[in-house]
Amino acid sequence: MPRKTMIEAIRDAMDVSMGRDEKVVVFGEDVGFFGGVFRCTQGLQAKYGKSRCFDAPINESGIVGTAIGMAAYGLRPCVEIQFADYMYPAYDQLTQEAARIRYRSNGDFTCPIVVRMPTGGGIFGGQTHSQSPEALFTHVSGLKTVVPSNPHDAKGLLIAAIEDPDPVIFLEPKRLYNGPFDGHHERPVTAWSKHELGEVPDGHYTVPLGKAAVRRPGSAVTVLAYGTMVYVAQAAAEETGIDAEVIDLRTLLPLDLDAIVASVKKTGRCVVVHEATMTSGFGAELAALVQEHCFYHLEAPVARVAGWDTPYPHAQEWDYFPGPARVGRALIETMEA
Amino acid sequence: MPRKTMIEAIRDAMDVSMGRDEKVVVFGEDVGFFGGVFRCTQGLQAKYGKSRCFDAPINESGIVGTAIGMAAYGLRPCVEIQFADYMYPAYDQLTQEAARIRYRSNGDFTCPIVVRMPTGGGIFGGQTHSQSPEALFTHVSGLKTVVPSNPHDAKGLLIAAIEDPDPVIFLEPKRLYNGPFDGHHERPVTAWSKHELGEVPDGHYTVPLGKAAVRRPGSAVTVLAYGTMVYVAQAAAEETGIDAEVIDLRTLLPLDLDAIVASVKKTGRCVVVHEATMTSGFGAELAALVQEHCFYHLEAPVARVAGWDTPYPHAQEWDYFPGPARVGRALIETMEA
Amino acid sequence: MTDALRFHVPEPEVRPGGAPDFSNVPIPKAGSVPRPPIDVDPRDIRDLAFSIIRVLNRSGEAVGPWAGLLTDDELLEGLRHMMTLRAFDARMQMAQRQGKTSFYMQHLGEEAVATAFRKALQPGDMNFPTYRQAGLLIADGYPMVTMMNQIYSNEADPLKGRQLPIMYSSKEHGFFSISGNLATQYVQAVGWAMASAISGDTKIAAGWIGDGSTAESDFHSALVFASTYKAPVILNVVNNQWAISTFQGIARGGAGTFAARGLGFGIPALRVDGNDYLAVHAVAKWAAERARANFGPTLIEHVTYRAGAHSTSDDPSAYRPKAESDAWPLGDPIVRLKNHLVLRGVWSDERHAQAEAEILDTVIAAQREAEKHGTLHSGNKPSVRDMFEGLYAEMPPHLRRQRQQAGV
Amino acid sequence: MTDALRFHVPEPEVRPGGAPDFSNVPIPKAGSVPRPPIDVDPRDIRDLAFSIIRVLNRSGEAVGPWAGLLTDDELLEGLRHMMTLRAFDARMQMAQRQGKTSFYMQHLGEEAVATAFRKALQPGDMNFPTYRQAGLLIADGYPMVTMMNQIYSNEADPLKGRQLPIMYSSKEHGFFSISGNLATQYVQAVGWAMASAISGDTKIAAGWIGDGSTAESDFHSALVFASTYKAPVILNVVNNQWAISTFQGIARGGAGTFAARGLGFGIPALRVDGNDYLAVHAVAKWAAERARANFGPTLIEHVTYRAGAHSTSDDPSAYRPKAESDAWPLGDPIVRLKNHLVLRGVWSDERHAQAEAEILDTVIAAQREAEKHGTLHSGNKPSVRDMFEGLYAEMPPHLRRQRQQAGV
Ligand SMILES: Cc1ncc(C[n+]2csc(CCOP(=O)(O)OP(=O)(O)O)c2C)c(N)n1
Ligand SMILES: Cc1ncc(C[n+]2csc(CCOP(=O)(O)OP(=O)(O)O)c2C)c(N)n1
Ligand SMILES: [Mg+2]
Ligand SMILES: [Mg+2]
Repeated sequence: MPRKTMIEAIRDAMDVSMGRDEKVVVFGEDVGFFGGVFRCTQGLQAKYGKSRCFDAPINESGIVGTAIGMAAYGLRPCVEIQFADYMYPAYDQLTQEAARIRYRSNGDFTCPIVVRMPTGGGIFGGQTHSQSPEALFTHVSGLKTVVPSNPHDAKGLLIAAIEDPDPVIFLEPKRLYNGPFDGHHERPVTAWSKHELGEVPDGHYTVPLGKAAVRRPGSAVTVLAYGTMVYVAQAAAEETGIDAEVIDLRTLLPLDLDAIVASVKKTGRCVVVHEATMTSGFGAELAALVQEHCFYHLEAPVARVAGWDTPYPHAQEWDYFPGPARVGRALIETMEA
Repeated sequence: MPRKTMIEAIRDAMDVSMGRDEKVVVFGEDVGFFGGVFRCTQGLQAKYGKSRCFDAPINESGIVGTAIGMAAYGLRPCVEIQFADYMYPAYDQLTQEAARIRYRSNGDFTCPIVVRMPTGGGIFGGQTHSQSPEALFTHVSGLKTVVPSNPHDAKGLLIAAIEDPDPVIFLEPKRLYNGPFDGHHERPVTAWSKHELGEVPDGHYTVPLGKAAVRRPGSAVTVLAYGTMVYVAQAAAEETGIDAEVIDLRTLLPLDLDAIVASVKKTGRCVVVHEATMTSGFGAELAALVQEHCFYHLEAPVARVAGWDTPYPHAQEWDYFPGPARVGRALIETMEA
Repeated sequence: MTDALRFHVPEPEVRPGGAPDFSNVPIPKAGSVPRPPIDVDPRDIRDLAFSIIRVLNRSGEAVGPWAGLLTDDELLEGLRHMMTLRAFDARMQMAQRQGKTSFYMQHLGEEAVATAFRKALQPGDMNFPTYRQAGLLIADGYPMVTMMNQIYSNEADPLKGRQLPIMYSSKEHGFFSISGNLATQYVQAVGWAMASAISGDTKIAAGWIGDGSTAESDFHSALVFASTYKAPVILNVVNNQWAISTFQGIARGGAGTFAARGLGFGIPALRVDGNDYLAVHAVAKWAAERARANFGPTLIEHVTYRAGAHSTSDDPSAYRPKAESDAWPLGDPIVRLKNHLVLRGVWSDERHAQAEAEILDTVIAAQREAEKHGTLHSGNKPSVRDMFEGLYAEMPPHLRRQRQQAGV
Repeated sequence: MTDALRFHVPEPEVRPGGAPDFSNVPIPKAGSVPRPPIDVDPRDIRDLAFSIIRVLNRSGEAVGPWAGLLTDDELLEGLRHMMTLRAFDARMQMAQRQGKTSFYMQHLGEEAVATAFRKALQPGDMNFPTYRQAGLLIADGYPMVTMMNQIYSNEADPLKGRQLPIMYSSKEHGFFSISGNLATQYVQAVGWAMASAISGDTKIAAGWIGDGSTAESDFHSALVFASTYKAPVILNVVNNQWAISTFQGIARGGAGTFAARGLGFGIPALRVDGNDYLAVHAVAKWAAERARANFGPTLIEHVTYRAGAHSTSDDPSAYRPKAESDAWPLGDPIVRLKNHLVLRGVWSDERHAQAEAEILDTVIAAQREAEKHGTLHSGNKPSVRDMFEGLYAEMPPHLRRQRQQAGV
């Protein structure tokens, strides 16, 4: 099977979707002629024309706002926000409009849009190119939130998101665009061509929203992760020698609670990891759910490893990033608790 | 001591602050001549002039954005967002700017602003006049978030917020403006004049940010609440006869974790309540912290009672609102767990 | 030495206690503004952003180049729509006072704007209205009973009690689901219009916004996108002089008019007498033709006056003179159209009085019918199940759990 | 039958492979635009939003009503500032390539804008810059070593490694902490200016934004507030023709110019030749005087060209012809000022070459000095403690716990 980078897989997903359904349109800042600053839309304008793939003014609220109007008309817009850090101007449209149109109109109007945005740090992007705002979406009823961790899933999930009848936030961990990154920034980069999850089937397929995947089976402790942290967690398990079961959530909302509960009931311990700021991060929801549903199986408190409660700094990037050492320490502490 | 409504107490806090410090300015939509749709700024323009209290264009981003600029100049703006539901256009300015200016400039510039906004439901305001977005602020490093539950605290906390050197989000539970409301909407309304926390000292005093208050001592279970839910929790305790300790958090960030941990270690059980949507609400953070810090003292899972994961509906307002019956049920279940 | 800077806060001419004063509002003579061809270069009509297009003059005649588009029957229908809207408002206002619903917003004095506009559109076109354009529904024959069911949040409420009163939605009638958040839908209208153009369709969209709400950022987004992609959209600004207690000068700032905002985008911007049914219709028609002929967006400022309170939660006597509405120089839209029709010999005071009575009967009948299905606090209601349903096409597991927890 | 609608997407004149073409950019003759009095009624100068104020003509003479404000010494200083900025850019660009920092953004071709503007301000005035106005710092004598320390995120970085390279902050030099989020600071500039007016101060503010970023909503917020409260602020739009790969037509839409945006707000809007040091300075001075004299805001569109890449992460050959920069009709700002000074007899090719060498030496010396304090990946760094500190005036308990957890 062909191996692709995550960028190629994402592009492929849009290509396949645009080819199958002429209602799918793609736009965003620098998305048209140039093909996006991460090149995820490269070639789509040339292939499908300027009416299906085009550059947008630098106005995230306008990008999402017009996409909502298009969706109400009957199109299926898949728009790009250049960095998740720049979604804030669109937050009103996403949370107060996209998320609610079906509900408040009792289905008279719907909003099948996908909003893609690169997320996470690890590229020395500082506080305005590194954010992970997933918890700001999971708190909003009416949205779905997806975070792929590999090219195979990225393509299948994105196609599923585009075909979904409701608004989907699609967060792309930019540090994974070119390879599985386990947090060892001092080591050479691995490419997707070397990884089995870099295998991306041609043509149409979907990975269903709302289903987690076990990336590393284990019996001692459950690690709940998504995006880049999936690889960090795997590395931490290897390096500590702890028999951790690493679950890649893939979709945060709807959440695959069954998979989580089954694993934690088996292992009796749980560590939750994410790159976003700790307080009120999605890890809080995960920890709350796990202790609620697995209380009598837990042998240790659910631990959280996350970005510190500061903006993402530039020089201290690797002190901020919750790398394998910090996750490893949490695994050990959780085992010893 | 004089008894005041929460509206009068809030107005008094601004009056006292404006009188003491000419750097304090107040503005927002309908805030000037008219004195605000909830009348919290009534009389301030007449007393301090149009330069200190004025009407703003309907542009929440502009209100907060200009306030940030004013703070950088050296003023201390205290602005009003007409309803918390309308803060979303300002979310970018609040989270990406106000919250970060001190940090990113290493203290070269600071941002001592207060952003007041009425929050919560219970007035048949439907999905756009009922929201409780506190978790969207607590996830953002650099902000402080305050939720008063009575006139005495509202005045003291608001003065403290205005004097605070950093940006403070000040959420005013609108259902408490005129009296302590315990969720029994079918009963006659109690007025603040009948409640001891309606006693508001004249002149200057502060209630420090970051300190919780025990509203009802108890030994069986700890209830963590803020705003309107403080009274709902008290009612639930009375009605179930469960000896619950009700803690009014008052400030969500910085959080008084010591007070929480001390109580839960004593009671061994904990119920967290809030009006906001459950998933990724601030209750998730509280549950996560409690199980982390009190794991070995907990005799039951930390329970959450919150608004359902839907927009706040109009007709089904009281089915949505987590009233004393639902909180009571959680207390009983937690005691029986 | 430089003088100290001074802070400038715009103020209305008068406040309660003062005598209403509109002497600073220049009112051009009816018929005096030319009607440009629809392919006009926007640069050639910049002055239209500072004038007011008017058709009905003080004597009730329809004059000038914008006159003559509507038949007597159409005008009589328009009159009936405005009268219906006014009667509807009065009843619903009262129903709110009686506790039958939580909230209401009326259109008093602004009835011409949406009713006349609607008749310039074609089936399939889409409006993105604010809370003050129920005239669009009335003029399109949307059943009043359904509107009332929504207002009452009763068992027959098409929106299942989820939305605030008056936040209607009807795709069939080209009326997009209203949002309580101001201005958000202005840019959605542009997106809808872009989608129509992308699809090679012939349908156009119309966005609606109030004077105060033009200050919101989405107003700018809408203009940027409409201007860039030449979207087939009509961008309406209803300048009713007030935004709750805030006079239009706060939103407008130093610009002479709201229409002027269009100039910075190369969008043709017209001001129209919003209390003149014929003028509103003619200008709307011009803009609709432009949009449909691929000439792109038009900005229309409807100059009118909010004669009533902002909503049932508001009392305007706190911030403006009580008699200000009577002094409004553009008069009452119903009286003006009535006078015109009387002058044309197709209407009379008697027929008007009779029509008023008939309309009231119809509205009351609709109200009775609606109340059979209940009102907010009595009778049958949308169910608690309805609260959990319809958020997603398929209910996700966590919501199913919550619904079970709620016991429904 | 109505034709189908068509979707319109603006396109630049040429793409890579094509021959650069600026024939559609009308360039008025230097000296041809009048200089109105500062108390002019904005309505009387609407045409200035569609022209370009220019002082230096093709022969290098300073002509017309906007000429004559600066002495030879001041001009020589201006030349030095521009040359310094260009040399600084070249070294830092290289430093980034050498891995000494993560990122850099240069000003190539736009050096006149900020350097000339800065000299029209007074001490205490405040700029709210974007990432492409380092010229403000250079022209105000901010130490290059400090700038480099920030770029290197080294132990002497005044921002403690927390901010991206080039996101400087200096209250002392009237330079507000730069944000990576576009446009947010435009409205903050207005707020700062409002505060100055509220305080009865004499200081004014200047906001900065790029052509592409005018599409952002905060641009609108800024204009609304500035217009309403007549804030003493200068609102600069730097139109360098490109926003990363997106040509200015996408942001500008159907408006002829970005300055035109001011017209809808009653804000005087001027376009200036951004590659003409004298013109930028003269226009800035005019706007500053207006602001200080309580006449309110001015919008200035600086017409220039981004000759380099957007940033070190960008390669413009993918989206525009390689030689487009050479074809830019307003020339190079350094060459133009140099020619003028040579013509005036106060400068020569030799002295220019010598100055170039001297400046390079100074920049290199500053760089050596800065590198003593380390570069991004080598040498001493801001500490991990620095990461936790300075977020709040007083560190809250949860952050103290996290810092302890981090072992610092
Ligand atoms: C984003 C947002 N901010 C504030 C409000 C509160 N609000 C509701 S109506 C209104 C005034 C609107 O005035 P205008 O746009 O002139 O419309 P009008 O009511 O006059 O028709 C305000 C401030 C809101 N609904 N949404
Ligand atoms: C809110 C936001 N959206 C998008 C970006 C990404 N971005 C950075 S610079 C840029 C282009 C800006 O172009 P322009 O305003 O013309 O300024 P120039 O770079 O030409 O000086 C974009 C899209 C951002 N930084 N912030
Ligand atoms: Mg209005
Ligand atoms: Mg640019």
